[in-house]
This record gives sequence, C-alpha cells and structure tokens, in this order.
Amino acid sequence: MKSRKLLTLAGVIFLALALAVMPLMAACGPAPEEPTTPTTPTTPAVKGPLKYGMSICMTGVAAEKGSPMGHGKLDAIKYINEELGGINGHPIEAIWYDNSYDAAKAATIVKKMMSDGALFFTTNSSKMMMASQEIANRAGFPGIASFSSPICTNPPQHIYAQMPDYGDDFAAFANYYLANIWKGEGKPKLALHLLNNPTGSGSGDAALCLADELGIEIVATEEHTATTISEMESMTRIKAANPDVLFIGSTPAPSAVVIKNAYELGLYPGVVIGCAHASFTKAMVAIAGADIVEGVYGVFPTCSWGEDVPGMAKMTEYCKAYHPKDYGNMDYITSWAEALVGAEILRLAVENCGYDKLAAGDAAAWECVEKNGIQKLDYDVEGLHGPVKYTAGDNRLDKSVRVFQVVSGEITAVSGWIDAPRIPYENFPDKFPWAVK
Amino acid sequence: MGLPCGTYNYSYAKDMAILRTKTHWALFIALLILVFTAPLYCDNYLLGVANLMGITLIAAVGLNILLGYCGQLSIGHAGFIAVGAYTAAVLTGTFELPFLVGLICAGLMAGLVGLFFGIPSLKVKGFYLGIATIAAQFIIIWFINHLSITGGFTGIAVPYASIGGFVFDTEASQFYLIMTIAVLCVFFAKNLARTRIGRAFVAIRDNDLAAEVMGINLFYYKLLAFFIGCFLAGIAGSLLAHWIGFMNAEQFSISESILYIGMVIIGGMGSALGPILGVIFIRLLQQGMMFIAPMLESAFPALPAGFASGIAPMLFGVVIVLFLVLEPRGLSHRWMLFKASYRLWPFSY
Amino acid sequence: MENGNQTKLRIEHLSLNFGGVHALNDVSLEIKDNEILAIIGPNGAGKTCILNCISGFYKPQQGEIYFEGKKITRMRPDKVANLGLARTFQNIELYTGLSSQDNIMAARHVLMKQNFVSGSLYFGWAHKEEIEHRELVEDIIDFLEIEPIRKRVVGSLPYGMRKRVELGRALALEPKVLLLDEPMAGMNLEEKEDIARFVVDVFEGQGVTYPNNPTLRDGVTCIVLVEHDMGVVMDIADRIIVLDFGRKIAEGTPDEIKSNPEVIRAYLGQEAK
Amino acid sequence: MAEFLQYSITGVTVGMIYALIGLSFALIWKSSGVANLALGGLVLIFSWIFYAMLVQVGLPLWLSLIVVLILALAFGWLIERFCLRPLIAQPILSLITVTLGLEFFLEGLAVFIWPEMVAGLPPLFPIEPLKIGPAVVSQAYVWAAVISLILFGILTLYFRYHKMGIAMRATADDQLAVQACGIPVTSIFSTSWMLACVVSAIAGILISSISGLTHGLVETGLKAFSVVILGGLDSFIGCIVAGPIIGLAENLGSGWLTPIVGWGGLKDVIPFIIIIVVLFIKPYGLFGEVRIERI
Repeated sequence: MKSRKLLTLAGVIFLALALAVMPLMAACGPAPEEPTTPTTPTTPAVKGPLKYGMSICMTGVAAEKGSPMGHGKLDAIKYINEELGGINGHPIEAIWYDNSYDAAKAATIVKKMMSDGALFFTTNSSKMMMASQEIANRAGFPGIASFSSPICTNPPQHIYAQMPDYGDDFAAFANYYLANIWKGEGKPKLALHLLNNPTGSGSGDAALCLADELGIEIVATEEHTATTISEMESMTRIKAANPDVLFIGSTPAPSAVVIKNAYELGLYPGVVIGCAHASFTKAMVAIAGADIVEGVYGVFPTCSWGEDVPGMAKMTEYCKAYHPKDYGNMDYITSWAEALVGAEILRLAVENCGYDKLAAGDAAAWECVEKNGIQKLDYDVEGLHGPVKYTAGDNRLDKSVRVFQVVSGEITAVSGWIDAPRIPYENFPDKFPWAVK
Repeated sequence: MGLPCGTYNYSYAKDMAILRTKTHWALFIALLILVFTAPLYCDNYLLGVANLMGITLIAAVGLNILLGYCGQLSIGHAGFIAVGAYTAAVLTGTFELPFLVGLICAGLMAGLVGLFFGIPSLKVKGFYLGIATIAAQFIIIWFINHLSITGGFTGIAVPYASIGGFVFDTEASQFYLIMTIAVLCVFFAKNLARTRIGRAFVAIRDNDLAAEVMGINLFYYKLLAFFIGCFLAGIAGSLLAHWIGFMNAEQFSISESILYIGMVIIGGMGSALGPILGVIFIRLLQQGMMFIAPMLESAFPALPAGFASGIAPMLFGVVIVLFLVLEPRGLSHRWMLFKASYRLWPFSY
Repeated sequence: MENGNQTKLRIEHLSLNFGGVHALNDVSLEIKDNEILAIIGPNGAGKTCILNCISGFYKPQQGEIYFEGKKITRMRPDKVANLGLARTFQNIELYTGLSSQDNIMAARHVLMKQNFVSGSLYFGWAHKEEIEHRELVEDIIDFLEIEPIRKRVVGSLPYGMRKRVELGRALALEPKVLLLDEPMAGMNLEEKEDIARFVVDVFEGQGVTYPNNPTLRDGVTCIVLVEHDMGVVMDIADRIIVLDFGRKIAEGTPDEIKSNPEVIRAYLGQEAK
Repeated sequence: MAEFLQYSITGVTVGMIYALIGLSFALIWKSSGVANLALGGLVLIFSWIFYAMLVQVGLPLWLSLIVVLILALAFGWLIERFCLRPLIAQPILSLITVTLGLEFFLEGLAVFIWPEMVAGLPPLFPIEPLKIGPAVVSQAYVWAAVISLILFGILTLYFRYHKMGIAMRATADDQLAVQACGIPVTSIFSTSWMLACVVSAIAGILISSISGLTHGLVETGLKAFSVVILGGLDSFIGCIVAGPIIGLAENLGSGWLTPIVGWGGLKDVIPFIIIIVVLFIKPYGLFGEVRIERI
C-alpha cells in the first residue's frame, strides 16, 4: 500500500517535472526540432523559414474567442505553406504559445518570441496586447493586435491594429445611424451600455470624443460585468433618459442580457440598438433568442461566411477539413485574414531586405519588417475584410467596417465598407492622458 | 530536524543559525552563485520566467507570513498586489518620482489597504475572513477601474525601473534587481519567522486564545501580519508593474488570488522553503502548459477542436489534485522527510 | 513567612452568568503573597471560571478583581499577562506547530523588545536578545527535565510532556502570580509527583542552581492551584478555597478543610460515592 | 415609485438566484466545513451537459433534466470518493485547495467536450414578461426564484426530519461523535457532495437560460458564494434571506446612488461593501452560528 502510494507520487512528480521542464527544453536545449514547427511536407522547403510569432488565448477565460482564432491562423499558414509554397519559397514557421489570457504569461511569451527570433508577433485580444506592448515597444519588436483597444495604437509606436478598434466601431455606427436611420429633429439621444473593461470603455471613450463633433447627445452611460445576469436596474435608468439609440460595447452574453432586459422593459423595439463587434455574433442571437434581437444593428470588420469574395473558397475548404466546428465563427475569418496579412508583410519584407537580414531575427530584422513590410502594406486581404494600407500617424492597418443587422435571426450585411476615420483622442488630453504620452 | 551525525553546537548563536555546517554554507553559496550568474547562460525568455517567479515569490512570501505563519486566510492577494502595482505606476509614471520611492510607497500603500481590510480578522476567522478579502479584491479593482488617476479601464503605462540614473532596461539587469529584492525578502521573512514576531504569529495561528492569555496582543499582531503580508504584495506589485510595463486591472483577477493560495499550500505553509517550492512548481507548470497546446496541435493535426484547449487546464487541475491527495502537507514537508531519511541513511529506523 | 503576607490578588463579589447559568455567584477571595492557594470543588463548581476571569478571558457581569491594588477586571488578556500573571490550561493549549523550545520562547514575548524591523534584520541586538532569552529558556528546560524533547514539535508529544512544556511556558513569562489549572489532571502517580515537585520547587526558588533566571532563582511567591486531586492539594497547599455551584463554601488550611462538614457533603461526599 | 418597485422586484428575483448557488455552497460547508471553490466549475459543466442533452442530443426537456440530475449525483459521488476522501483528516486548507484543482479540471473538461465554449439555451420559459403594476419582471427570474424557494424548502425539511439530514447536521458539530453512533461519516460527505452537485446543476441551468453558456458562469458561481456570507455560511435560511437582501441592496443602492455619484457599475461593488460592513458589525452573518470559545 505504502509503496503503491510512493509509486503514484513518483508518477505525479515525474509528470509535473516533465511539464515543467518543457520550457527549459524549448529554450536552452539545442533543439532545432522546435515542437512548434508546422508540418510542411508537400513543398520541399529548401529555403530557411520565416518566423511568425503568435500569442494565442487557446485556453482560459477568453478561449471562446482565442481557440477559433488560433485555428484560423494556423490553418491559413498551413494553406500558405502547402499550396502557395510559402513566401517566395520560404516556409512560414508559426512560433506560437498559449497565453491562457494571463497577462504575466503573455509578458513571458513576448520575450520568448523575441528570443526565438520571430520577425513580428500577433495577439488576438487587447488585454494580451496591452500586457505585451510595452515590452515590444521598448525593444522595437513589431506587433499586430487583431482585436485592439485604442491604447494599443495611440500614440503610434511599434504596435499595429489589424482592424478598427472598439472605438472605431462606435464611430462607424454613429455615422451610419446619422446618415441612414435618424430621421428626427435636433440631436439624437444616445445611451451607452459598456462592459467594465477596455472593450467597453473603448466604445465609451470614442463616444465621449466624438459626440460634439457628430452632433449626438449622450444621455446615459451604464456599465455591466461580463457575468451579469440582470441589467433591469440600469436599463430602467436608461429608459427614464428616453434615448433614441442604445449602443452596446460588450461581449455576446452580457449584450444578450441587456437586449433581453430592454425588450422586457418595452424599450425595444422602439429605440435603435447597435452593438460593437465583440458583441455581435451568432452566440448573442442564440442566447437572447432570435425573436428578441430581431432588427438589432451591429458592426463587424470582416465579411461573413458564404459571401462571394475571392478568399472565401479556400478558407471554407480548410475550415471544413481541419476545424469543422469553427465553421460559421466570425473570429476564424478575422484570424485567417490576419495570417494572410502577416504573410503579405513577410513577402514585402523578404523582397525589400532579403532573407539573410530577416533570418537573424534581431532588432535590425524587426525594423526592416516594420519599415518595409508593415508600413508598405497595400493589400485587399482577398476581400475577407477591408483593404489594409498603412498611413502615417495611424497604426490601424484596416480602417473600415460594415454594418450588419439581425434579419430573421440571421446576421445580414446592410452596408458596404464604411470608413472609420481615426479618432483624435490626443485632442482631449485631460480626458485621455494616455493618448498624448 | 537534527543535524548530520557528528555535528554539535557549542553556542546558542550557532544552534540558532540558519546555516549550521560547512556543507550548508558551501551549498548556499553555490546556490547564490548559480542564481546570480544565470544571465550568463540563460536566454531572455528563461530570465523572463525567472523574473516572473521572483516577483511571484515576493508576493507568496507575504502570503505565507499571513496565511502560513499567522493563519489568516487572504483570498484577495492579487488585489493587494494591484494596489502596489498601481501606486508604483502612478508615482513613477505620472508623477515621475524615482523608482525606489515608488517601490517603498507601493509597499506602504498596499500594507495600509491590507490593514484596513484586515480589521475583520479581529472578529472572524477562516473562510469568513477569506470572504472579506475576496470582497477587498473586488472593491480594490472596482476603484482602480473608476479612478481617473489610475487610467481607468484603459490602464496605465509604467516606465522601466531605474536607480540613480541606471535604467534596468534589459532582462538581465531586471533579473538582478528582482532577485536581489526576492532574496532579501526571503531572508527577512525567515528571520521574522524565527524571532519574537514570528513566534507570536505562529502562536496566534495555532492557538489564538492561549496566545492572548500569554500576553500577545491579537489586535496588533493580526494587523501586523496583514501589514507585512500586504507590504510584500505591494513590493511585488511594483516590480511587476515595471517588469510588464503596462498595468490593467484585468490582470489581477480573483483566480490569480486563489492560485497564490495554491502556491503557498502546495509548497507547504509556514516554512521558509514552502513559498519558494510552491512558486517554482506552479509557475513552471503554467509555463509548461503554454507549450502543450502548440505541441498537440502540430503533432496531431487531426485532433478534435477542444483537445488542445481543454487538455492543458485539465492536466493542471489533475496534477494539483493528485499532488494534494498524495502529499497534502506540501512540498517542503516531503523535502524534510527526504532530508531526514538521507541523514539517517542507511540506518533509517 | 507570615511577614510578607500581603494580598496579591483580591476578588470582590464576582458574578458570572452564561445566559441563565450562574457560573459564579458573588465569590470573594484573597490570594496572598508567599502561599500556594488551592481552589477545589466538584466539576462545574466554577474553578476554571475564576481563573478565566482573572486572566481577562471572561468578562464577569459583577464584581471586581484587583492585582496588587490595581483593577484588572475586564482588562484585555494580553495586558493582564503583561502585568505578571501567567497560567496553564485545563486542556493543554500549546502552540501545536512549534517545538517545545519555541513554545517557551514564545512566552518570553512580553519581555522581549525587538520589533518587526529589527527582527527581520536579525543582526546586532535582535540576535543578542534572542541569545539572552534563549539562555533563560534553557534554564527552564533544564529545570523541567525536558531537554530531549527541546526540538520536538509539541503536537507529537505525549500528554505528560506537554503538561510540562505548558508549565515551562508559564514560567518563562516571569510571573508574579502563577495560575495552574489542573496541572495533574489525567496523570499517573509518578507524573503527578513530578509535577508536584516542580510546583514546590518553583515556589521555594532554586537559588544558586539557576543564578541567571530570576523566576527559578527567587521562585514564584504566589501560586494558585486549581485541582481535583485532594491528596496532592492537601500536601502542598497552604490554604484551600472550596467552591460549589459557583459559590465559595469554605476557606482555610488543609486541616480545617478536611474537617469542614460543608465540604465533605459537597465534595468529598460525592467522591466517596 | 415605479422605479422603486422595478428595482425591488428585480433585486428580490436576482437575489434568489444568488441564494440558489449559495445553497449548494452551504450544503458542503455545513456537513464538512470545506469551502467548495469548484462551485463555478460545477455550475459550468452541468449547464453544458444540459445543453448537450436538450440541444445536441435533442431529448425532451424533462428527460434532459433527469439525465442531468442523475449525472450530477454521479459526479458528486465521484468527486467525494476520489478527490476529497483521500484527504480526510488532513489540514482543511489542503481540502480547499483540492477543490481548486478540481475547478481547473472541470473548466478544462468543459472546453474539451464543448470547444465552441459559448452557446445559448432555447428559452425554457415564455419570453413575455409579467407585469406587476408599473414594473415588469421576466418569467425566467420568477421561475428561478420559485425553484430556489422549493429547493430551500426540501433541503430544510430533509435536514430537519430525514435521518441522513440530521446526521449531516450532527457531523458538522462533531465528526467523532457521529462516527461513534455508527453512522459512517464518509457516506454523509458523499451525500452532501451529491446534493450540492444537484443544486448547482439546477442553478446552472437557470442561470444559463438567462445569460447563456459562457465561461462567465464560473465567476457567477464565485461571486454568488461570496454574496451569501451575509446570511452565514452554514445556514440555509441565511442564504434564502440574504440573497434577496443583497439583490435589493445592489439594485436599490445602485438605482439611487448612480445618479448622485456619477460612477457607473456601482451595482457590482455594493454587495462587497455590504460584506465588509457586515463582517465589521455581525461577523458570522445574520444566521450563522456564533461559536462560544472555551479554554
């Protein structure tokens, strides 16, 4: 009995050690056999790889978004390596780690990627980028955030945003609303319901910044937690303020609660409801119930599944082959597009600086990637989201979103690409001290 | 625990010393040399992990004083770390005060906040106190999110640490800074534990009624434990802020607090070695998890979607459960048993 | 002996209730210097309650307690201990996670001066102070003959040894009054004799045997002993107080108590059954 | 006035949902003194199982419910048998940490089986709200409140009259004495874990029918158990009274204070301020057992 216990203990300690030693092996060992090397059998890769760093929230609280996003970009890289033969014959090597949505881990991961000689890195959430961005900025290591907060790109440094941020969502929606929906006199009255984190406050900050310029009156600002089960109380106050339009900057589940409560209070249908892109997913429709959310507007920076754009066929093929469960998930598109943009950056960098300079994976290579890759981008991303093009002073690569609406329970596009101009946060240094630095 | 055969103490000073034989000293110095030359043969990533461990260790030492020695459960430790981190961030970032001022103020501020939330400990024990500290964490984070000076939800950037013009801008220099402070903290905590205050803490933990009757002021010492524990949390927070460079209140979640308790318990409560082992165990395990998903995905591309994302937390949980089932008194207890049997070997009866 | 016999502790009209239960009912007594006072009585008579009131652990509803003329009723327990009242407990209340030596060191707490800063630095006078106090503690360990278990964690010690460590802990406080709550409960004859010998030795003082330890050298001149065992009490006590149902029913020398009919009815009669 | 009524009704109904999770926590606390940190994970996993039965397998509602409840019983037994029982007589904090490990495991398990990680249940109750004077309340909340009242009633009766329930109460006081009476303490622990799993399954189903199946369920579990401190951890009546009090406090307090102080999100911090205040004034909650110290 005793010996059995000892044996099991030894087993557990061995298991724990094996797990624990993994980082050591990966870092110190002479390992050219990087465990993260993707399989690249079809094209004989004679040329050296280009290292693409990815910090992915594969597990943890944000895995609901991180996991399909991870699949999306890994599948895209598989596609690029296998069918397109890599970048000018150089395969892309994905150096990716799971950050578990843990800031401290994200900070060690960005260091790991710098040691591994990655040429740039991407994250798929603003929190993970915020935990990594100072380290990267200080080292001049370029990074791209798929979903970002304004603070990632303001003031512009070495971090770029793949798509418009939550603030831009608001700006684009407000423009659309004023042009196409608002028929009344005077200023429309706006109520905001924001998640209590940068996702929500991003929309709130944009509203604060733009309200006067656009001619909108903010009559109520409420906030909620990601785990809220009832917002009747805040919605009662919003109802009392008698708004014309309600903008929700949040994630699917709490947005669904807010919309349901608006429905129960008789506020909706009646007011116009708009959602930022983190809320506006199929899950929100499922949680709130299709009958209730019918007619709700939302913005989203990518195309939707099944649309007739050049990149759709390959993406659908790979998704169905490797991660069929992710089919229909918008985050997969975002991430697939991210990998296409990343490949384009690498292509520009290889063509402009040559592979040898990039192979070093040092500060000079990073500068080259940033100056000759990211900043020279001019690419349509095969129509999967708005075209990416760098303009000086604006670190957002793609600058347009589309407005969607729930029609018969389906999220349907109601507009083309709407430009989301950069929001001048730096003009309000007292409200947004971070934007001036 | 006894000494190796043939070792005798000839003075009380010698009996009370931490390092008592030449072998002890040799091992200790070798360890210090090993630690402080690490930047020579480790890359930035490993140094980064070591820095994270050092920072975590400082906070865990604080929690060990509070929970392991004084027996006061705190499930809000990440909240107190946040207080320190934001104090340092605001002082050095916004007001551009020197790093050391920020460091000390971070400790003091966290200590004072800890004092306030420690007041219920005079009336309640155990899990009731735990819940008071959970509440403390939520309240702290709420305030950080709603004050304008802390940058609100957006967060706040923090400059590099610097002392007298020397900027700790490389991973290696940060390593020296963090390790020095961590070693000092461990040393202070060890001394504290073996002197008057530490005995008072343990007395309160083991038998608070008797401790009071034997002349220990519960009010003072419980609050002192909260102050010291949270002071160290604040120091750790300050270092964390300078190390990551950007603070956001979301980083200090309740599960982080719970994990700190896990570290202290897995390491072994109420021993100087405990937090060191616990921190190394948990942080390395976490880092190991980081590699599992990529490895699985690349080795077995045909795995079902949830495999890579689900297996890591499952393994993490299983290791913790199995570990506690087999070694409920923590790693340091196992280490003691090992030392004892090694000393008596081969006559282990 | 009769000369220095002034009152150390004076208890006046003490009453203590728990809800409807009268644990103590108008008890008055005096505890004098230079005597071993025994408080006896059947189970539930309120003996321990008196000790708990003295050490500040219970707050009596009525009555006052004076120590050397100073009122200590309803004072915080740690302050009472600081005045020089030390005690042991009926059910051993040691710090189970500490070694015997550290348990006794922990009682030196009130006599030490380091604070958490000097303690954590350990150099200089904190270190010196630790050594000084360690020496005094070693005297106690030597006196109580517990050297072999010095470094053992008390949670793992046998009952008799733990009782000794507890006595040592009380002695380390350098008390002016020593309150012993059933120090011999649950012991065999030999162990009882040991404890009785320690009590008498402490009372008398050891003089030059322990020249540096004031408690052991000069003795504790005032000891209160709460005990069940009549034999031991009759042997070592100078004066006996008998309680029954929270009332004082008799007071006097052992001989007087032996012949007191009230006591025989309340106590000895019960035991004779 | 209309607003007051709206706030009150919302507060009471939401509070009842907190109380429901609190009941599950109190069950284990009452019989074994273990703080169940895996509560969030349990709520999560049972909600997903229910989703799987109802939506993925397509069973009728009543059958899915029965399957979930049976699985909950099995889970409870397994957890007690393989995680908690080996640790009997070990330091209580080790037991609590085991539940922490369990929490990680359950979270991982949920992701493992349901990688989509977010889903919505079809509405279990009619979506049309009930009108009470000028105020409205969703039927889902009302049903949740009713169900937690029923569960509270059943548990109270069980603990008062059923042999096992009485033994459970006794175990909380003195494990040795119970063992001496010939009642195996281990079976009491496993019964309490099984019951707690059933209660958390019901709570999970109700909550996820309101706010969907997300990882957030974990934190809802955590938050709710800290909220029921007001009632006292070991008291069912405490949970059922304190839940609504907290719900009222957060809704009324936030309703009045938000316009005054101008800070959003007061609702989320008020419960915790109340906890701190309660601990200062009445440390063991409204109905918690106050221990008389003896030496």
